[in-house]
Amino acid sequence: MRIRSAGLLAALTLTSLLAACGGGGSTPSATGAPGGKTVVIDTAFQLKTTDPARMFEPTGLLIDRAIYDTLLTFNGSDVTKPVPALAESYTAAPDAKTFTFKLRADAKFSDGTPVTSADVVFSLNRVKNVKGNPSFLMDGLTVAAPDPATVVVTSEKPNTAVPFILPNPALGILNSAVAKKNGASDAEGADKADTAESFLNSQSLGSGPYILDSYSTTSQVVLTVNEKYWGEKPAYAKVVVRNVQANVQRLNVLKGESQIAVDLSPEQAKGLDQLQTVNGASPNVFFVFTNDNPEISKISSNPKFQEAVRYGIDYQSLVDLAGEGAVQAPGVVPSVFLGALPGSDGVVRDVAKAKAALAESGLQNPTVKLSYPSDVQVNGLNFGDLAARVQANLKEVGINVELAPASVQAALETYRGGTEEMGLWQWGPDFPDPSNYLNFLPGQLVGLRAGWAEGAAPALEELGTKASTTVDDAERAGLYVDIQHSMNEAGPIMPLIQPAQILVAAKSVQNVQSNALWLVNVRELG
Amino acid sequence: MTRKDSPRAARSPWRQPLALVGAAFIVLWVLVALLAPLLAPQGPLDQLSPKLLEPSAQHLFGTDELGRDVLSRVIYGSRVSLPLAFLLVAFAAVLGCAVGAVAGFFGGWVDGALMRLADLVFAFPGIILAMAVAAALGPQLRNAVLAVVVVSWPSYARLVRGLVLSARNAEYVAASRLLGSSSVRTMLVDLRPNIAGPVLVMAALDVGNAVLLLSGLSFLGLGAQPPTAEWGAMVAAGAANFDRWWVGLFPGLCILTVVLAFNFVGDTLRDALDPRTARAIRG
Amino acid sequence: MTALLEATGVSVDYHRRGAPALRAVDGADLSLARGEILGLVGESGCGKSTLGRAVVGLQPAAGEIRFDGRPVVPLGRRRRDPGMRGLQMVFQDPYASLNPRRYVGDQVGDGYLLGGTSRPEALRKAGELLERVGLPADAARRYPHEFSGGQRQRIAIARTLAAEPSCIVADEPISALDASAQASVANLLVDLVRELDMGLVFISHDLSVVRQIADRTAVMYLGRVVEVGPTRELWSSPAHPYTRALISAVPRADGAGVLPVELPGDVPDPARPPGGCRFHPRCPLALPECSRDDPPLVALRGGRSVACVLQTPGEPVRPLATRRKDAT
Amino acid sequence: MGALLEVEDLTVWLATRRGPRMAVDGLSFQVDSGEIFGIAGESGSGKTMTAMALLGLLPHAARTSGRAMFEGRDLLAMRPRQLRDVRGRRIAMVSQDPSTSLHPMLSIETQLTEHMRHHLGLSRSAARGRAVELLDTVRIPDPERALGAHPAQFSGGMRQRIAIAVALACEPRLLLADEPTTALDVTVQAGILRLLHRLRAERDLAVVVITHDLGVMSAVADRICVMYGGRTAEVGPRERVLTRPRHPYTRGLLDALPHPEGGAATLRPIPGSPPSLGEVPAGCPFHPRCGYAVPDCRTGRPAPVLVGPGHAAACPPDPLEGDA
Amino acid sequence: MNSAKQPRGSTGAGRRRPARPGGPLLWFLGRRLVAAALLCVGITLVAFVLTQLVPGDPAAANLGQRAIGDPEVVAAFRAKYGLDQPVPVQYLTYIGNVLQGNFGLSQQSHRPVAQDLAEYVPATIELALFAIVLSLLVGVALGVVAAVNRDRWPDQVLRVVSLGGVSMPTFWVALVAFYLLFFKFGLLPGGGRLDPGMSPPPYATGFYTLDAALAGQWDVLSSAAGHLVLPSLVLAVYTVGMLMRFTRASVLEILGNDYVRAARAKGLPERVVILRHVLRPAMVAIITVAGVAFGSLLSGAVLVENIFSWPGLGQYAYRSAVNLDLPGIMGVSIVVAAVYILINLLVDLLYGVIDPRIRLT
Repeated sequence: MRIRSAGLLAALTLTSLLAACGGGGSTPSATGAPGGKTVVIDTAFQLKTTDPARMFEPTGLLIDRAIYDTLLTFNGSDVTKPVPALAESYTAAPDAKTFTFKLRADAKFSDGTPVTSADVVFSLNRVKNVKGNPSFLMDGLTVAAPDPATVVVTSEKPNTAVPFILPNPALGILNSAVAKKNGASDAEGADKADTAESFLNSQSLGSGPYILDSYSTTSQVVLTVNEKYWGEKPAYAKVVVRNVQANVQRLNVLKGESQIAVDLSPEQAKGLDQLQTVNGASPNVFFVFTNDNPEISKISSNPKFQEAVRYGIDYQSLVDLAGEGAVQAPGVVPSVFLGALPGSDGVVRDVAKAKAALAESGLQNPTVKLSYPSDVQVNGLNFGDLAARVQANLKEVGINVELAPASVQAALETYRGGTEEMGLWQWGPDFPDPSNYLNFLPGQLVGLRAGWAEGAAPALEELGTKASTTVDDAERAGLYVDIQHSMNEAGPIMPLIQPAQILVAAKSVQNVQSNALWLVNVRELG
Repeated sequence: MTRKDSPRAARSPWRQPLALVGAAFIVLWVLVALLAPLLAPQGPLDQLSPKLLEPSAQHLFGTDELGRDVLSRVIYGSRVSLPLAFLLVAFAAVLGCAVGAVAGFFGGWVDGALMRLADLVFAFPGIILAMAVAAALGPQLRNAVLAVVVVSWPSYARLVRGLVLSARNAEYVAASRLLGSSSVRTMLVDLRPNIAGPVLVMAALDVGNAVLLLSGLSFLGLGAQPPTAEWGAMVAAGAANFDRWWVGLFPGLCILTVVLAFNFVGDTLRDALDPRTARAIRG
Repeated sequence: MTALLEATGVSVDYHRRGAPALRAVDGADLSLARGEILGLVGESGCGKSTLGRAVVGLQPAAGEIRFDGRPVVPLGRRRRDPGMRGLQMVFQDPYASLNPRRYVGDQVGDGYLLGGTSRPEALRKAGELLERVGLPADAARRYPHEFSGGQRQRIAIARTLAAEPSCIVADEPISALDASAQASVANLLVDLVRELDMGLVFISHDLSVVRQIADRTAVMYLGRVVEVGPTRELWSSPAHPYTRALISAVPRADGAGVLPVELPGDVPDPARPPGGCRFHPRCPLALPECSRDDPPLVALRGGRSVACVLQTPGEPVRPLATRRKDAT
Repeated sequence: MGALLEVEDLTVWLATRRGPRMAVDGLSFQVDSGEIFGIAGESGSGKTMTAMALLGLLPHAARTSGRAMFEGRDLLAMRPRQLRDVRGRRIAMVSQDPSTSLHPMLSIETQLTEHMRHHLGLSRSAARGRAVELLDTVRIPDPERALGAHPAQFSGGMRQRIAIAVALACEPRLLLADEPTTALDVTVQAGILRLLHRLRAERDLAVVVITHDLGVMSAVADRICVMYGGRTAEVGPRERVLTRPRHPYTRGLLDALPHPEGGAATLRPIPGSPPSLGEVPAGCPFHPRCGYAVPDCRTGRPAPVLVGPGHAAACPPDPLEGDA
Repeated sequence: MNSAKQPRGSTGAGRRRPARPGGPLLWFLGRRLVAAALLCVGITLVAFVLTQLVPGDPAAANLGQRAIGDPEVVAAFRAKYGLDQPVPVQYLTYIGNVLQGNFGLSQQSHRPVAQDLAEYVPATIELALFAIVLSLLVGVALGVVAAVNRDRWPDQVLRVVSLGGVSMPTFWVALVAFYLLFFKFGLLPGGGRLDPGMSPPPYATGFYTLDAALAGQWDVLSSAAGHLVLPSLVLAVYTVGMLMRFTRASVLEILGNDYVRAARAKGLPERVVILRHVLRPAMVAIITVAGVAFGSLLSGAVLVENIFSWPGLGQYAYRSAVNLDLPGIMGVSIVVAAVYILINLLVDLLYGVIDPRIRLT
């Protein structure tokens, strides 16, 4: 009995070892599969769903970008200019409250039914009422469909950002008839009534060039080409998005197991000469704040202390740390957006000035606690590494920094509560418009987290209010420049760096462009 | 052959070369931990050099992604892993011994309840429970240690309970009881010396296991947080780029040598113990 | 004569999970006087060791056990009644009955220490005791494994002596020892009993030794005491067929080449004892009623007691026939 | 008549942590077909090692010298492979405790037939048939059913009978029985001794019985060898050795036994304890415990001398002359 | 330290398992089932209490930075996952649902936990089974070699090998093996369960090898089997060492038995003695350890699955833990406990197969 089963096991193992040898050699190339080429994209999954109304994670954005069309979109890496997609044109009213979109006539869903304004209204209202992660995109917006080819988006307040918000894949348009049949709802109370998520994770209802073939939140998502796509057929018949750790991505892409690696840090992307490296700027901005609320800390709220920190940080060394492609963040608005400061406007380290400021502050050998989330990485960067560097920088000025790492959950709690003495955080834009950065002003979302209460800088706040209602782009840009200059003079928030967003791809893949919103646009690959 | 040639007498652990190698390594590592500031060329957090230098005469183990000297970090890493491992094993052993002794001593429903509790912890793979604890309390080394204590006490409880139960019926205990010794006294006087050996062996083996588990948690990002110079976290950092092999290789070797050293000693001790008790100490 | 140790109707059940209880000792009676050696014999599994343990309180038992007129309470978690210190036990395996990791002197000294003597005094007296049982003076500072089996058994005896006992139950104290050591340990026990006027229950499967040293002998079979009597008489004229079978199975080292007599059959499973007289399935003299009636232990003349229908209460022992057909 | 087994100057060294130690020291004896030869002695006297040496089953790293001629071949010089063909086939063993010498997890059939099939090349059914006969021979009731059973289902006496059946399976010429009855009750022991006695007579089987129990010796052995400290103290016919012992050790052993006629006389132990491995004193190994020792005993190494017909004792002064 | 688990009742193996006369199997199974049910309830309770201790907020962990600022969204989230109920009610509801096979919705995958588990558990079990079979074959064989050659050079070498095996940090071995065997030398396929772009076989058991064989997709079978090799080898490094040590100890103990000497005295070839007379009783201890080793493989999987992009329970557990995904953590806990119970049951049944005394008495 025992001997026999051992033999069986041995046989099993043997066959699998044989299989291994057979399997070991096969490295599927970009051209193997019948019926077209396959592209394999490796990324460390941040994926909870592909249902647009609930999706707001990077991998979901990448995937939904391929499946769902939006009214407007961005091309390549340029996120400063919304371009037509399902809407062939749009007009914005001068008060920046009403936006009218003309739908194109030839757009069809993957089941062949045409895309109508009703689908758009349904999809956008659903995002709003499901109350999922992306529902804030629809804050203050209402959607109407005066006729089958027209959609009107109305904002409560003047909102210049609407054309920048609409390209978000979360606002992808889905086939409302099929969706409703499978439990989708766009009405009030959809947060309870809508049950379409699992359906939407098994099948896509978009009008994009790809349809969902298989889906898993941990292993891989496979997209196949949408035979009924209204536009130009994409170059790849099949897209495999695999969940792979960054370090393994590097080996896979080197080995030819995959064609695109999404999450490599600059350091990891070094020396990959046989591959193409696309060095895009990330829209993420790392910043340090010193709490301006004297109740939280007498030290960090001291303006002279803040100045000492501002000039004590060695921005260049942080950029070095972040690797090739990273730049100093001259202001809070990232370089890819309208109204960003030129690189030369960034704060330059001045140890003497910092020491002088510290002396002026009247603080002797101050010790402060720097909080940061220790268990997450953004663009391959560890908060801990940055914090350690900041600590070392400030030490030279005479400020003792105690590092207070915490899990992102715990840290978020104190961050949101505005109780951190100093914090090292990062802001990723919700949409590629500078108005998103008004959150950094006193009394606003991020400002409050830094203890920067309303009325702390009235002039600055006034600039902010003005910027939010200005429609003209040139004028807006000027206002944002002023705002950032002012923030770089004084205040508790110091932008540090803007890391690189790197794509590494096989040379066989054409037109790889890094996009701030969805990392890479699968449709464009050639 | 007379029974005088007891296995213990016949196979002294210190005659075994492996045990000697293991003991030497343990001593070495303890010395390294104690003398770290003297031995390390730099501080563990000093970012003094260009980053990612290959090993050279200047930096024997190269530098890492922040320009820190890997050798220095590896040396300071012993100050993180070793004391924590000792502390943790001590905690787990004390807790486990107490529970096991109580269970074995009282028997009945007390025993049943405590052993079911141990079963409960056993039913979780350690690392998953540790993960849950670390997740619940936040990823810090302190919490990781707590987590590991939570998962490792039951081994001791079972061992001690088993020893107490078998020793409780030993004739020498009966004899002692008949002389008027209270059961607490028999426990302390008669049973303690017999339990100490196996517990010590288990503890020796466990120090190695604790180092492994702690570094595993740190590797996952649930233990020591950057920039702490902790070996598991350093391996994780090194894993970011295989071309810079020195960043991850050396801390990995440190874990290996420490764990191996404790296993050499523990294993030899276990062999030297009476085989019947040796079986109860897992391995 | 007041008995030093008296056990009446002692029964011991072993409870096992999912199985009927096993009655290892079933209503056994024993009595022992000061200065007396009682041999308790029987085959393995007959319950003699269990009875011995029950008598000193190591095994909870039904029935009544009195030592010096006081009831013996089974040992629980609490410490033993100091009044019971006079009742001690010597165990079979001198390798298991000494703590391998404590000094011999400490273990022997425990008896004094627990009797309230100070530690140095206890250790000193322990040294004396060790010499008293024939061990070198330096034995106190050594571990048990440094001694031979016979020496260890002497240590174990010394340990009980430290409690100044008036009664010792010795459970197979010599069966793990070599022939020459057996004799010397048995002698030591006998000498101690005579000298200190103690009582001794000597449990053994070796009938010849019991015959040599015991004043009275009790024979057990399957949880019952089947015969008790003065050793010499019991040996020369056994009243129970089982006693006779035991005696005639003992080989003699007389060089005569006589094969001992075999008792056919096996000891039945104590969990399912046969009905009637428990010995009847193996008894060469069994009568029809033996499978039905369970004879009690009754007193015969001459200090003998037996549980067998072939004997009449109050009468002298009737010699047993060799075969069944002669039995009536 | 030529001896079946002729052991000459057998010496066994065992490996200890202090180096090799002599466990058997120049032992010589012979066993004829159909004879029961007893080896007696206390623990550590080397009697078990003698049997193990003959079977080539000594512990790892033990060494032997001397000769052990069996059926014209020297057992000690055989290669392991040849020895394996002798073991179980020509020489079989019964050991002390049947509850440990029978495999607890294998059926009686397997244990009874595996070596038959290996040595004799019997088919499964043929081996089974023989097994039934064997069980019948050793008086196991219902042998057919017993084959499917496991050792745990039998009593100690039954197990020893089965162990004997296993030993007899390949019709060996010589049976080494190492303390075959020590673990058994006297009533059962009597049965086993009778069985051995009968088998010897029926099969012309030579038996070497190793025991510390002189009573058992007296019951079954034709000749007895008394060992002490790895050497022969005395060897001779049963009746002579037990009634007219010529070696002080044999005498001491007999005196230590309870007197056959009972009586209140106390037992007479031999002072001291037997030497353990590697601690055998120089000279006559028994001299430290011997009441008759003379200074020569401490240095000289007495060789067995003939003291009667077939009766030799390793005690030249013959101090017991007067007593006997 | 989990490896350190002392096997249940491993002391003295067969001897310690008392005979259970009187309907032993039913008695045994009944007791086991009751214990198992209690254990499961206990596990859920522990997991539940643990997750309640969390200072963080599942909503914060699972909602975006922006969404968390929106009270309505947070309220919707809480309502959806029942977090707005009092804690005891949450627990009771949970238990009630579990009894109906409903493990709740995972907050991080937005799917029913049962569906997640159905996908991830087989992946890990397949891996662990592969590794344990490998470990048993290698570990037992080498352990026997070591025991038979006790204290001679093969034993010394194997001792170092086995101790080395149990001393290696699994994650480190995984990295090194992945780099060398996959990347550097290309001997074995890399991460994932299948070659990139290959579709999984139709779901029947969740074991890709088995499913592929059932569906007759031989290329998938070969790919799936190939992908199993590297991670299971890495996992086996530890368990081989563990099983080797235990096999050696156990075989040595058995070798000292009279019945082995008796078998040798029967003139049986050494091979038969070892395989039939020694290994069989030794297996009692070995399978106990194998059961424990299987548990340690589940732990090892947590460390290894990330590196090998293996979509298994380990990754799921990790993600659940860091996302404070209560239903996920509970689901994993229950599955792990169930596996533990099953393994123990299996081990006990195997005792019966190996040791007739357990069956008979």
